[in-house]
Amino acid sequence: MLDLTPKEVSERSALRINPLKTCQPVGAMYAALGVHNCMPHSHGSQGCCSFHRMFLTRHFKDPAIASSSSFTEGASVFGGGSNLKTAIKNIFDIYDPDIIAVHTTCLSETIGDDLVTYINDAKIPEGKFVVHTNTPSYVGSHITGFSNMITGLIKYLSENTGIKNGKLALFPGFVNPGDMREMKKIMTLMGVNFTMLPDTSGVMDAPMTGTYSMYPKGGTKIQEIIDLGNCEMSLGLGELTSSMPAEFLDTKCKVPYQTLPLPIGVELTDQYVMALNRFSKNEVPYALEEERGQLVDILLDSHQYTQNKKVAIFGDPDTVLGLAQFALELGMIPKYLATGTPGKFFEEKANALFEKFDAEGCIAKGNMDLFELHQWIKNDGVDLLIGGTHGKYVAKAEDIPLVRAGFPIVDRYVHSYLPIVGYKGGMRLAEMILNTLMDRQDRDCADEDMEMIM
Amino acid sequence: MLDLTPKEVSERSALRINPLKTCQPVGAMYAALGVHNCMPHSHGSQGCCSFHRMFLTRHFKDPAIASSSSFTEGASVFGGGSNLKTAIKNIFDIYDPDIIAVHTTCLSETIGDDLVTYINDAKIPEGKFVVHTNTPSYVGSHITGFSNMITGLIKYLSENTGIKNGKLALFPGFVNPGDMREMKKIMTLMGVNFTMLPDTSGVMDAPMTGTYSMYPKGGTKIQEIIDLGNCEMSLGLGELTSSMPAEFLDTKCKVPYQTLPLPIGVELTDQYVMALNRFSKNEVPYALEEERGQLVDILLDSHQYTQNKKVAIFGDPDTVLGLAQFALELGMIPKYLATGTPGKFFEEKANALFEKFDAEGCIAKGNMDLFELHQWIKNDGVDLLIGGTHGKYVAKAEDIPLVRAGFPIVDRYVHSYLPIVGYKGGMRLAEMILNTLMDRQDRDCADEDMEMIM
Amino acid sequence: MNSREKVLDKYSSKIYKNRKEHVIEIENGEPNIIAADTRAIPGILTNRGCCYAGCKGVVLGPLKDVVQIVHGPIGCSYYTWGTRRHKSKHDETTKNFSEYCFSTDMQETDIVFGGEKKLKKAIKEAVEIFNPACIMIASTCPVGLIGDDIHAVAAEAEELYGIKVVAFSCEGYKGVSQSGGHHIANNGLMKNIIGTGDADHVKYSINLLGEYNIGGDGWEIGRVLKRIGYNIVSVMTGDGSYAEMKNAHIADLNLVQCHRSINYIAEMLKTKYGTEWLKVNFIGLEGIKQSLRDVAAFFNDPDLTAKTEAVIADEEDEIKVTMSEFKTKLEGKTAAVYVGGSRTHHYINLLKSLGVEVVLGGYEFAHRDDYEGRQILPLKMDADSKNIESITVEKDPAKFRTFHTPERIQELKDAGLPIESYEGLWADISPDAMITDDFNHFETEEFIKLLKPDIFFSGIKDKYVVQRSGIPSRQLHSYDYSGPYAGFKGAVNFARDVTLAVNTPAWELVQAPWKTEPTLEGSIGGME
Amino acid sequence: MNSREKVLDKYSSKIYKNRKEHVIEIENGEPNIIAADTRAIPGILTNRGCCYAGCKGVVLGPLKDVVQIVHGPIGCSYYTWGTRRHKSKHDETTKNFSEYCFSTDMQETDIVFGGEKKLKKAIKEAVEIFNPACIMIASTCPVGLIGDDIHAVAAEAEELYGIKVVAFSCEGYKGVSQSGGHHIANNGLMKNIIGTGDADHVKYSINLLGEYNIGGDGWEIGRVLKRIGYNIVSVMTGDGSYAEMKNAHIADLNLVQCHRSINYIAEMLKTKYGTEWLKVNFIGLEGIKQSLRDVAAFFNDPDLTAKTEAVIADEEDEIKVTMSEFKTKLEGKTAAVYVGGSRTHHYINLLKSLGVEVVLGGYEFAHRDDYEGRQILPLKMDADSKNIESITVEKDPAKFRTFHTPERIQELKDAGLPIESYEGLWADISPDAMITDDFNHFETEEFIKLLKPDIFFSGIKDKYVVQRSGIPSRQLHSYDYSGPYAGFKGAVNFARDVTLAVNTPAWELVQAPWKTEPTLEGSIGGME
Repeated sequence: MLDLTPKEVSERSALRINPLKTCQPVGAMYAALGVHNCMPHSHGSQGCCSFHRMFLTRHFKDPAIASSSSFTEGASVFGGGSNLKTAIKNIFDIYDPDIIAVHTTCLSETIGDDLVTYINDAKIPEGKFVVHTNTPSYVGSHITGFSNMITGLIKYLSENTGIKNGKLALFPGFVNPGDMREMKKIMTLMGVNFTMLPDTSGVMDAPMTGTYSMYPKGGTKIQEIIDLGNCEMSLGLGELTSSMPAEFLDTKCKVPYQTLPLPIGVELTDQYVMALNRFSKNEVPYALEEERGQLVDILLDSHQYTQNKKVAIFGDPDTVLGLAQFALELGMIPKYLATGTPGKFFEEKANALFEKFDAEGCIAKGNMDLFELHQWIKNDGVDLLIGGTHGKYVAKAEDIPLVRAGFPIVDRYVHSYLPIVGYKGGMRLAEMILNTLMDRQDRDCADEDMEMIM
Repeated sequence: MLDLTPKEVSERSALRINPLKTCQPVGAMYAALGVHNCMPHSHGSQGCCSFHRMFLTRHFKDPAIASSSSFTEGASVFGGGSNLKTAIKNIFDIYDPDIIAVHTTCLSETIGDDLVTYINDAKIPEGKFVVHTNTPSYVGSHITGFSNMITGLIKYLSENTGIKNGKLALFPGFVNPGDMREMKKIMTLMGVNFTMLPDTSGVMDAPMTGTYSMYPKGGTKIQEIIDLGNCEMSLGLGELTSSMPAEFLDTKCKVPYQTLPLPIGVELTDQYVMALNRFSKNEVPYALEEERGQLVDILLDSHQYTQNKKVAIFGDPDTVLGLAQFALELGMIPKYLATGTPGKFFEEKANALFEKFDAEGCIAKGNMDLFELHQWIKNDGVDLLIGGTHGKYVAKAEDIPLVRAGFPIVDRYVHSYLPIVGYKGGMRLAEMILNTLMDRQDRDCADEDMEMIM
Repeated sequence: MNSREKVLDKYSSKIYKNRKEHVIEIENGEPNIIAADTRAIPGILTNRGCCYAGCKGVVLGPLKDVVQIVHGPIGCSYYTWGTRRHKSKHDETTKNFSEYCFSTDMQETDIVFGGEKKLKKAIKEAVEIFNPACIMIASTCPVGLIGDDIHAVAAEAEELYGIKVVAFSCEGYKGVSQSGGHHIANNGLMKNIIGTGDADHVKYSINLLGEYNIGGDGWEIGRVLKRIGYNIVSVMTGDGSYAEMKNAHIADLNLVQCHRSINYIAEMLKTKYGTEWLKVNFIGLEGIKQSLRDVAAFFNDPDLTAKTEAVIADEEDEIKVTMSEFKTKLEGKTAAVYVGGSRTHHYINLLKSLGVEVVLGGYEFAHRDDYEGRQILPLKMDADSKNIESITVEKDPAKFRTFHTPERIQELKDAGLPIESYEGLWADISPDAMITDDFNHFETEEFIKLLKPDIFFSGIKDKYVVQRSGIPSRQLHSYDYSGPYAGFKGAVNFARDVTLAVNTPAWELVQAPWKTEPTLEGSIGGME
Repeated sequence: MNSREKVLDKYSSKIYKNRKEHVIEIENGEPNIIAADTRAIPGILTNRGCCYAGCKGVVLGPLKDVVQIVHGPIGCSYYTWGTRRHKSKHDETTKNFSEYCFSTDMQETDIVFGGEKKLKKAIKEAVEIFNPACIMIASTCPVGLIGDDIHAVAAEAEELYGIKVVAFSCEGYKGVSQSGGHHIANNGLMKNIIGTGDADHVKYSINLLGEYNIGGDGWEIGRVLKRIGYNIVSVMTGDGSYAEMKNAHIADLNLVQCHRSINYIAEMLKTKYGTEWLKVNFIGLEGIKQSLRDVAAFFNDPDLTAKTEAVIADEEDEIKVTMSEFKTKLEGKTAAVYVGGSRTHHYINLLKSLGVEVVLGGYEFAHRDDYEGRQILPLKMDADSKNIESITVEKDPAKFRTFHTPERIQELKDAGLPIESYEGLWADISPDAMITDDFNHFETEEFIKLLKPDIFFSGIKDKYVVQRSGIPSRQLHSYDYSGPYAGFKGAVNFARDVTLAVNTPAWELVQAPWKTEPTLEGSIGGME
């Protein structure tokens, strides 16, 4: 397994090997799927759209619906305006969404398609919407595309009518539907009136009912997106993912904003709860306090199985940072934090975390790939990997257990339904981490060291 | 590991090896802990009480509080009346519970202590209660003791005042606090007004708050137990565990009853929901319907990883039966079902299940031990074990993965907080089973057969 | 109104005009022309991928000893990393890069100022770290647009490092589907790899073309072929390698499994090196047996023929009982099959042998000959097909070698041997089946409602769509991570997997009881 | 009012009178008498177990090559299955039953009609399945009451099967705690096992008594002893065996680690076989070093003495830096220690060496001599202690052997060697410590509130009680499934575990921020 990876790390500036990111459009597509009755649309060659639908479907095990401008060579030379026009007509005719959310591709970006003009010129049925965002694949990553699409939706739709609606605008970050459900549960418990954008719960974790519906019950309603401009404030979870839409909503509609890390683990969930408390001025209900206390109890009771264990965490920047803080709360040493998404903010945040917890000998690197992470591990090993499916090769090669968390997880089931955020998500994560480490102890121990009680 | 276990199965009628049950009193103690402000009391030698507290604490990782009559040799000969009298006084003086729930032991049972008289003669402070149940260790198992204690509470406390209270009496069976929470969640969603007895949630999964309280917030209130006699009907979950209290409540207070299997998996949860629906006449809310559909979706999507996999399930009778049905819903073959609790009802129920699902070549046996189950496995193997901690030796000896579910789990954390019942519990169980089987596939496969997508 | 009209009728006139040529019902005795390999309609949810997917994803991807650098932004490389299940084995002499994903991860500056420099650097880094015998470069959309000359970079690198470096200009916008990418890959392999080796001819040697070893199919086929006594020179491209493919020209015969993706190479090998090709189908018992007998007939060696029959008898014997058990459970069911450009055809016989009839089918990126048979070739070129280079090769006098005389070939053809011949889907599809080319989401959903197949075979994008509507769905691109499905043993795997899918107990659980049982009071649940 | 009075004052007068003798503060120069080994008070949450737990659970349990059948209802056997962490290793010659749990699982009919028949059958089944060299029977409460004669059954079985069968009447109601069970086990082993072997004496041979190999302690101690050059004849009973214990009488010297549970055997070995015993403590660096030097002084061999010093220097050197690092993190903290009947004393020095002072301590089932020292022996018998048989042994003329002359022994004693001597807890406990015998839940909770120790060491029953109130808690019965804690390396493990427990980051998370930060409006959360 990965036998050709040398231990010696060599400087690379051009060759990306086993990336820890993918391209913007897939993130934009995922965000658009979190809008109710929305058709995500990929403006480019149809291959992009197919790859993204395939990829999302593999992670969520649920249909990912999206259309394409199906560029030909001609369109690539002369521009995709006509393709988009045809596409918009056909989509409304045949698939009847309330909104089409267009994202670009490296193809349409490279030729410089002017989406604003195309959409202005398109025939859009009464009461229907077409929005777009620019998602050149050669900038940022899928995380950037996710942020861009939310921003695009706000840009086209949100309006400040001057009458506040008393609501909180919540940007959940690039997380699973199960996480979004947990975020909503906490807002509801805190008595917060909110709009969450996007909301893929009820879309990408929709129930089996025996009948297929192209647009499931879930997703943020268009009217809610329009009304985002009247929110009291916005809260962006996942600072590296949600800052862009939160800032933009402020710029466009004068909605003040706050950003917080993803609420993974105790303290980061506390921050979320306290932000909601400040917003709603409602006291924290016992139900939440109890969950919190249960999670803390678990961490205390089980600490010896996690404490001082070295872990490598890889994946999307906000997820990695949240998981890293939780790992630190578990007493683990987050030896390597790696994301493929570019941006120095990740490393700054990570280093601040190391400092806060006095964690020595830990390294964080953005714009990195799994090949290099594997090389680091070959040089100085860890006890555990936390991240997505792609880490399984490293796990097998080095015989290190892998806890799957984050995106993408394309080789397991159920993960997208259940949270890793919130106190409840913390319990689930703690159980996964503990079971994994303790299973490994049981596997590796001599017969005489097998423990009945642990 | 277990190297001395021969493959050849020999007839045993006297020697129990590696039991799959323990004695009544520990079940009675667990039930009593599910009453608010209650001191469980063990009437016998103090060793029993210590063993039971130790054992419960190891499973729940939370304090299990109980007192003992601390028999001496003299008391064993002349009767424990004086010890109980002293104990009752001291307990109310020092630990100030609202109620003392006494269970007997093989010691006090063998000498024939008359608990009714002792309690009648005891000085019980105004507004306080002392109840008892007989739990001879040489009859039944911890499951029997659990049922007995609930029945004892009803016997002493419940009254039919002639005025119905509109409530459902729910007997949850011998399950974890996390399961009880899920059962309550479903009742609340179904708009059912209920009393659940016992209710160990908030007691044996209480949060860490920084201050210790001998009697945590949870537990069924005494007033509610008294009022059980005015319930419209009772529902006993776990037919082998909850029939006794349900029948007794009917006999004593004319509360009609129904019993159902533990709501593990889809259909058994459906039965629970439908029973609640018939009771409350409220429609099933979408929140439940959605969870159900999600679980079914997961089972369909992942079926190939579970279907036709052979599994041995061991533990408490109702838990094993519920897990067996869920395994069958997953397409698995529940080849061996084993419980240590005596009673032929278990085998009848299991065989009915095999018949219903056309499961051939499956065996269920009650009053059985792990030693024999291991021998069966040596003769004809399985792909998976589901049960408590004691199975880990067999798992290691035969290199078969073990999913921990049921009681006792003394070598892992978090399990008692999260459900295996209800649709949500089904998702959690499905995730555990799938991850375990798929981890094994990844572990065992050749490099060239390692799958990125599964 | 029949089903076809019911569905097409819902389209606007413009789309109706386009799609009516792609959606047909077979009529007995008619020529049954179908429109294929034409542009997908913008906005219509086609299942098609792009040129890059066909070139790098399908044909080149499985070549295990090649460092395949995708030149472009990161996504395209990422999506073809470990996702297609073309299995490959390590051995001591061959480096296996199949667990790796290589990309130049182009950034905005590369788009603005050109990416050749980065590509050169990437090649240098790959050589330094891995020292591969061969590097291939596959370009994605922006590369063609900004004008990076990847072929020049490849030539320079080949010179510089003394290894084989081949570039493929397979930008996603080229052609109308994956199919253009297959052609581009075929051309590149033919021009640069095949025939460059110097291995000696061995007896009964064959190449296996268009077999990508998905789920280990190629290994299972190879097992049977080797058992009979054939020597496999190269497989294109499942578990294939640059090392073997170099010598593909020395084989006695080429067997073509996936006609759509590899017939170009088959044809060019015939022209350049004189190697005949036979269309085979190793999926389904009838197909396998016929194919093995055809190959034996080609070689016409009594020992081989006897061994062929012995192996067939033995292999069939081994699976007979199991297959008939599965047939009992599947008999009478109907299926929809929508896969790629050849597979739909391959599975018809296997399904038939299990008592399952295909009532709805089609291809994603097939050409007319895949439906109608090669006898209609050559096809008229259109604007899109013209954009995909069609290379011509010349006879290589030094390496040209024929196994049979032209006369003998003609005799064999006359005797019915499918030499250089393929009859297409029409040969086996039921006359009652509905056929849609470039099948799309709308039509699939509608036809499923009307034709109610019991099982649906397609890919991941529609798997859950169809499953949501209550129909078991199996992927025939990836075999849902099972397999092999080819060969005798593969047939059993397939039968087992389909039986499991159809009989999953959870199907009985789809309807919540409160949806069907009357509840005592109140309305039926759900927030609709 | 001082802490002691504050706590005792809350009791009713009757309990006050009882408990005031068990709860004391050390006074300098006073005899410091404590009440111990008396009945627990019914209803008071004592941490004590029963006679069976002391006999089968503690002393017999670790004997790995013995099929230990618990005669009684199922529970008692179940609770001693795999729960005490007395580790044991397999080897080729010794069968290891430690992963097994054997019980007669008595049913109601057995209680009514007597259980001897079932016990006999169980022995037969055990012999047939496992063919063990030794079977031990331990009875639980009802057995004594219904009058099953397990000793007769044992004798009959011994005769019948030609193996050693020993019965222990250790019904739970006997005595006032585990302690009675230790004594019963000691008696049975002495009467039936020890001295029945015929091994030859070896040089520098010792028995290790009262070392149960929890978490591998015995192995770590053994490692160091063997390194110096001692030969270990038997360990009682950690990783012990019937096979070894038979020959325990041939050793030159007995080392007693846990005084409470095994001093009976030590004494009887001295009387019957002439073997002297030394109280040792292998927990904590000072204890280990003193103990090793004492043993060397006993043998008085220059080579052994030199080797002892060399080993001490080497082992100490290895852990020095690490220990001092941990000390930095623990220095100045205070601890409560409540364990068993000897361990509290054992850990005082180890804690002291880490800068941790014990401010609260006591025992579960100790006798007065464990607190005050053996010089107070013999103690007056009370009704309960009389119920535990105290056997007397006679000198065995054939096997009696002394290592030193009585004069030499006296010299060594005069030189301070703790031969047949134990000074008890008083020797090391801080004069500021609060001591409670038979510690109970109420007092523990109250004293913790008053004395606020930083760390709490006890067992599983109070671990989470104490932790809930915000104090890190480590089990010193099971080491929280870590270990070994004995010996040089064990000290490091202990220091590491305590440091981890105290510094677990989750301690910082106990208070929800809304409990401390002012929320903008509304009351503080929580439903209190």
